[in-house]
Amino acid sequence: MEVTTPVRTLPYRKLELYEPEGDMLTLQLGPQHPSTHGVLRIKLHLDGEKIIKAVPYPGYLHRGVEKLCEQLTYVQMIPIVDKDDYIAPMHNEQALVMAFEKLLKIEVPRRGQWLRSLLSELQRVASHIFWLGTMSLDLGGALGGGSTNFIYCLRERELILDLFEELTGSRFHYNTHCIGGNRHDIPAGWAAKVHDAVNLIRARLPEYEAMSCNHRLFIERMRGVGVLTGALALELGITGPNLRASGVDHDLRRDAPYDAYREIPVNVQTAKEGDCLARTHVRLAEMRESLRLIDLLIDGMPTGPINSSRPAKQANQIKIPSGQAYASLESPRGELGTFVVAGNGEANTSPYRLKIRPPSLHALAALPYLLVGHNVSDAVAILGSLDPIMGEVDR
Amino acid sequence: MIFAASLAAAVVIVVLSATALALWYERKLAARMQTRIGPQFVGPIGLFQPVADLLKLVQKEEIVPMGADRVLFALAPPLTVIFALAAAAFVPLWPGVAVVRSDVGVLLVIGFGGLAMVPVWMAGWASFNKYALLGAMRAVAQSISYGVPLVLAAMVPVILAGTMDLDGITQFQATHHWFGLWPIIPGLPAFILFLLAMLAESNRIPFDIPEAESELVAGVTTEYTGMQFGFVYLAEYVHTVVGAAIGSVMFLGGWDGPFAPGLHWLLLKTLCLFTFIYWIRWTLVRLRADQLMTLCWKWLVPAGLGLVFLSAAWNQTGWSR
Amino acid sequence: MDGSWFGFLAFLLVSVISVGGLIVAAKVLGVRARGKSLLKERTYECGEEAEGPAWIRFHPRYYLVALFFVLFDVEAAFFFPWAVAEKTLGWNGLASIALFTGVLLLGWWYAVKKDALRWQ
Amino acid sequence: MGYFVDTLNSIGATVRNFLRPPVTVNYPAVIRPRPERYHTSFALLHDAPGDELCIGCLACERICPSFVIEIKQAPKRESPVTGKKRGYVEAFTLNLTACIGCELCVQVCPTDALVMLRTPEKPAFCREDLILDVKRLYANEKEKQAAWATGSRLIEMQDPNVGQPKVEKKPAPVAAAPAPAVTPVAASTPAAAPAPVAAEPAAAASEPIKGAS
Repeated sequence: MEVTTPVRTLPYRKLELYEPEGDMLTLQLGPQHPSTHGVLRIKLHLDGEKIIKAVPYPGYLHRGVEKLCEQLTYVQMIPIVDKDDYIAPMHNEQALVMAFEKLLKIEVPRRGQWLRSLLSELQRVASHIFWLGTMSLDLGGALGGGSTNFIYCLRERELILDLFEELTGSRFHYNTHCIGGNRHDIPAGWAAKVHDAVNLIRARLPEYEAMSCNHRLFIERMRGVGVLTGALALELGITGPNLRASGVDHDLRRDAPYDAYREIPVNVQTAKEGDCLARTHVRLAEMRESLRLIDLLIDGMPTGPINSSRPAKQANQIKIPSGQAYASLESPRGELGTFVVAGNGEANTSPYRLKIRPPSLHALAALPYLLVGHNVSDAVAILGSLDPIMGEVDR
Repeated sequence: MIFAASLAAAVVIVVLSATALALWYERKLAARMQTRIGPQFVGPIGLFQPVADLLKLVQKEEIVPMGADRVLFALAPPLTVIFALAAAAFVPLWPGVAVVRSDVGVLLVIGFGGLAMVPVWMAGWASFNKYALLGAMRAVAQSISYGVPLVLAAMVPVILAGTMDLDGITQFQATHHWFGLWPIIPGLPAFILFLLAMLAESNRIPFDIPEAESELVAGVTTEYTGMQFGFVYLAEYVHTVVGAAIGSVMFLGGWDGPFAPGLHWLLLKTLCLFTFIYWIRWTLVRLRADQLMTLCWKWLVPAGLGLVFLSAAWNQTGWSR
Repeated sequence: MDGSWFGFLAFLLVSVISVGGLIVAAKVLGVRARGKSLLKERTYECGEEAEGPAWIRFHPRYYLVALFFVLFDVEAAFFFPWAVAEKTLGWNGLASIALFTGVLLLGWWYAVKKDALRWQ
Repeated sequence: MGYFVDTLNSIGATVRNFLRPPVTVNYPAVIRPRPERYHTSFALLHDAPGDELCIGCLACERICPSFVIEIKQAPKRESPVTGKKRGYVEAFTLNLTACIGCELCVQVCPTDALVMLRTPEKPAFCREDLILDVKRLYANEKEKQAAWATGSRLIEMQDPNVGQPKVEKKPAPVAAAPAPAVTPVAASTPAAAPAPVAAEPAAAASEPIKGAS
């Protein structure tokens, strides 16, 4: 790598060469920054500490998953997309599989549907609790109260990952959804463990709230910061808790029900203010709602098969002739959709084009609107409260 | 003379080793708060972890970023340690004994505490780094702002005891009451104010915005490597330890205590204050820069002035004798 | 110079020696790269090329805070002699210092109302 | 004032956690018990009479999403045990550096030859250590403990025709769990045999989960 002119020769030492914008500071927040949640670069134009312009530059984590999926067969794709939203891999798999099922007109058996919803809700709790931890970390620092709350939250997230590990054998690359249902059935004694974990998390939630959003310091940092209006959120295509915190009552689990949500009604949590505090409250309320749903789902789990089609024995087993479909679900970050154009060449074993609609990308689009006028500390809080996952943004 | 010199040497060595121990202690404390174990492999229960850290830091390469002001850059970190240490010279260790007994001890302690801000600004400016500069600007603003409530809080014991000699203040407390306990109205609030201002002066959460690592990467220490970084880090801990000692001298009676007054009481009180400060540190989130300034100028400064007048009025009433 | 200030000199000397010892140790024990690397010496800007210099002009509002500090520090300098002698000065001294503080607080109140002390 | 009350609340939360036992598992010294479906590395198995199970059908190579498996087929020859002609592998290379642990290769294996291991992973000192050739795969069979999943078990668990009478097709594969020989953590890992309920999805499905309506 070539290094450009040494900084010493820049003309800033001569007073008459100062530019009129000399007291403006251009600060790169990221990609190598402790609180950009991955590798996001935000170019901030600062006047003192006040942000007068902010431009986010995603793309540092681009791995070409969509293009890669055009080369892979339908069976192979499912474990690959796990890495998109690396905080909630379950939803990635499910969104992909749902699009394929829509094209193939496969109906998932009832037990499979309930299992999917159960996994989805568990993952939602894990994701939100992880978010609470990182939010505290952003506000409180790695050497402070933030990290204490972070470790408490991660400790409880581990419980859910342990459950997933017991069900699927791995903590991250679950690969538990397949076209037509699930790959892994519930092992013996798992339901009781789910109940234990849910009860423990429910009992400990007040502690995290005392450490974070019930504390006046935390509230002062969050209230009135980064106000996202409902109109702007709708215009930018923001979904999920970010949208619901802005007063728009929209949740795919209720408005376009899929899986077990057709049978179990979901209480959608909303807030009006649209600031960082409202987003926090919505997420915490959603966590409580998810814990309630998990109890319902595990108690009412129907019997029967978990899969409606033949399990994969070869790579090119599933062939989708042609056609296109879009399927979406409510991931912890919003509407996670997959648009698939099937029919690639003769074999029909891989799609012609696959597009994943990541909710985080749309949330990032709000940054230039939200950051202006706040200072650098608020930038971190706003970015954290939007809960973007860079793996999903850049894919 | 020989006694004074050896006492001085002993105090420096004790403060530095106490700081090293405090590093271990804080890590263990934080680990238990977070239901972890903490350092455990270096020495018995990880006791030699600070030594290992020091050895690691000493071995690192020292990098000076291009464009930096080399002289200031190299000078700043050692100066932070020396200034932070200097305040320890005025702490009365046991009745009548300190490295320096000065009639204006309170003023000198506060002065040296405030002086520690200068090398921080030097470091931030010399690094030629935007994060370091922003951190240094915040540090200076915070330090000079919180200097005012610190002075006002320190004035309360001065008024109550009628002397600026730290040992005189302690002796007054030994013969009357500890100021943290009685008179409770100017005493305890002044103690809390002093603690808050001291937290801010030594950059501890919730006032650690100068090196808010989630915002400004590492603040003024962004460009520092190896032992240079170690010095800034060390200085913060020295500052906290010495600050806790001075707080216990001015408000909690220093070496005074039941049974046998002496150095052990001072150490015990310092340890308690230190634990409290670090418990706060590992519990709270940090404030924002503007909230910090608002808190200082709008609330703490008037409160400090009020406390000063309350203590003066207390002196004039009959209960003070 | 009396004995106690000799103690302070010794104190400073010992602290300079211990800090200097660490510096020397770092110079002796520290690793050094063989060649000079421009990449390594680049200022940290989150992995991106820095845009514009870090040494900028400051907005005048920063000086407001500094000025206020000077104001209140001078006030503190006046306070301390009074504080030491407070017991003997009595109510009279208290009244005069209150008058002084009252004038100061008037200015403080004006500044707060004008939002001059808001950090941006 | 509210700040002080809230801070006291927070301190209450930290004190409560201070009094809880640490959750840290001191990793190299203590290894937490892994669930039976846990899987990391790979092994190739022999059947009961001692013949290699892998027939070199290339199914796993074809399905691997990250293309970490490379197989070189050997010419068909007669099995020393049964005397029938069947395929063998000459080289079987598995590159663990890129493996994502999706378990698809195990699922598609028609002879249940390829299994994953339940023995907790050990980091390697060089990349060569992470490339498993056929010799190391067969060595893993003897040294390590196999995971629960085999091809037929995974297929059976996903079978859409649960509850219908099934035709017994072939004899059950060899128990995929030789005794752990050198694992130092035997104390913390439960017995190798998988729990019967979990292994039989039909059973799991027909007897309702606790508390089912």
